[in-house]
Amino acid sequence: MTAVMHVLPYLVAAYVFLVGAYGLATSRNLIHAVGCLAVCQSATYVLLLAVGYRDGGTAPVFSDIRPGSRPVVDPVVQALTLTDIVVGATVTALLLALTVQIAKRHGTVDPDELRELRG
Amino acid sequence: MKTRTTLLAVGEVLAWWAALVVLWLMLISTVYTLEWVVGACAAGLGALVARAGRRAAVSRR
Amino acid sequence: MTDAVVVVALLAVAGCATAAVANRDPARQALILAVLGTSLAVLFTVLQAPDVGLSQLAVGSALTPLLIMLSVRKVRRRSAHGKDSRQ
Amino acid sequence: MNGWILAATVVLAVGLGTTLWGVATGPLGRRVVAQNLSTALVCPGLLLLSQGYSRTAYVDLALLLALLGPVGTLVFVRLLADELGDNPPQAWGPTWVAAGVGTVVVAVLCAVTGPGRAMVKLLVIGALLVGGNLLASRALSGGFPGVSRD
Amino acid sequence: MNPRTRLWLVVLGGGGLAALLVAACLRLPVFGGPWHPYGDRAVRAALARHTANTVASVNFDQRAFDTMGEMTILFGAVLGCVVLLRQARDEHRDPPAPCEVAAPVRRYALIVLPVALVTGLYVIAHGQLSPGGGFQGGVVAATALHLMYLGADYAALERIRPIEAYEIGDALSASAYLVLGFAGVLAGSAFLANTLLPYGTFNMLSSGGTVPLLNAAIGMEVACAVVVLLARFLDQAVEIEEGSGE
Repeated sequence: MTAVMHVLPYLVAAYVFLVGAYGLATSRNLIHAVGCLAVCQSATYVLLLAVGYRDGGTAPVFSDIRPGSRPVVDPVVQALTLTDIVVGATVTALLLALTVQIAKRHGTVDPDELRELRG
Repeated sequence: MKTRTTLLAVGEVLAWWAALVVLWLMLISTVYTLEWVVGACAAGLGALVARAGRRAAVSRR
Repeated sequence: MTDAVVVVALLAVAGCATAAVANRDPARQALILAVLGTSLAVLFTVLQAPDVGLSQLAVGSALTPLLIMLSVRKVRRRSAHGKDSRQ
Repeated sequence: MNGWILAATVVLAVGLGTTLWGVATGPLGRRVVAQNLSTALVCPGLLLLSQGYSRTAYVDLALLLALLGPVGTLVFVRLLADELGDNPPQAWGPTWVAAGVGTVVVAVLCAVTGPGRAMVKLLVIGALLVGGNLLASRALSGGFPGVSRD
Repeated sequence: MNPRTRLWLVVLGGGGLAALLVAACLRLPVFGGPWHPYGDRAVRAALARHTANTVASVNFDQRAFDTMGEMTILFGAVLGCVVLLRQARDEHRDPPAPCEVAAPVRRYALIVLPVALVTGLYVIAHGQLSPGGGFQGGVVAATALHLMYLGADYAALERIRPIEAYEIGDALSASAYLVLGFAGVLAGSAFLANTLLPYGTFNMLSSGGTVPLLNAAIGMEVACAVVVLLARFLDQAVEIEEGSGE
């Protein structure tokens, strides 16, 4: 159990990333592709927080506990993940805006049909 | 008539303000002066938005 | 044994990710992404990152679904309109 | 490991497992119901986790979920109104079960916390959670007579 | 490239990537290990500056410059969406027919709107103490306003949301962050250095030097940015129609 537990979060992060990438490559709808990209991004959150976890640790927030009374997990990766989520949300919004614009200009959101239009 | 409307409006905002200050006091863990000031400001904003929202929702009917 | 809850959250995230990719209709995918956001928030809580969990809840439970559903609505209306004018 | 975390594990495993199955398969109406139930069941789980880690600061997560979860469901109810209008989903059994779980968890935690501001905060969360989810469920099932959909 | 070749390419590339990722996972430090040198130093630095929430200290003090980059990305993305989703010359605005919403939903929205707004402000104000901060609270406050769309209709939302004010607020709060950074330079230390204000009493709203101010600036920036962003999407989805409005 422990040996599996030592790598399981990393493997889940890798799996989520690969599943998202597969969906991105085979998507037939740009809005669905944006959703798959959001899935890929969630893999990075899982990986970052898994790196910073400490067994028996608690959150590095001292509003309700005395500093030093309990071991705490790594705050640096948490701050990185926070930035990651903000950037992820803005990327989703920007890509959805691009998709809406493509739908207006070309009348379709299927990447294959779009390729035919251009060719 | 005009005074009555104004009184009602002020009453509505004050009621919301009081309720939201109480909510703020329930959310926080320790109470001190700065907390009261910040909470009162936030509740004031919330009360104004509450009244504006209610008016915007019913004005069309 | 505290690991049990971590494992549950990890499996929920992996399952939601698979389902989000497998459902090709954007509206259905948006529903699964909302659940994915909630399970990510649970995972962040059990990994002792409440700050990150809060921002995931704020973004994932209402903002991302709203953005996706509004885009879906616009694209659908656009294509319905396009079909009408083509006929 | 303590009893609170064990209870949270059970609630989260059952809640997330069933709602994931519900949201990934079946007709659209059932999926929206499952999305609503996922917030209704995860929120008590978060409250139990906060008690299990003995960190009162974690309660804010449950507060935010209780506020925003029903809002997310209302987004879907509003923007999927055309698809849901034909045969609105009825799922009162699971809805009441989820509401019951929420009520029981909040009641138990209130009893443990004892009277004070923290208890009122828990009650606020409970009221928002149960009220919001019952309302979202009712809006979903088209239970409000005399409403014309756009 | 036909779909079949593409699928093979995806499988091949994905398989190779999967093998590399698994190999990397096996060599990473074990999950839950006790060795976190950067984390321990960050916690010590945060406590030395009387900031109870270490994550906020990392975001707004130790890595405040990175947060400025993040804010710039958000600002740029909102600008991009505003440009992409503007009303084109061949489109016109068609105010949507008023939508009847069930009375209980409207009442719920009108009650929860101020509650959610105050909760968002609470999360922003306590960012340096308890979990939360400008980003989380800003999104909650902005989402709260959109309950007007869910509980009434788009016209009601537009009535309580003058969009120009939010565009100005977005720019103002972004520059407030920069001004606070330059105040550090003028005070004789570095850009965004937390040496301007006294550190205050631990676990009070006024603790942490410039952290609460930067936090509030980010909170306002995020709230305004999300409102502007959603306004553009709502305009497109609800109001703007094809054709030049004959």
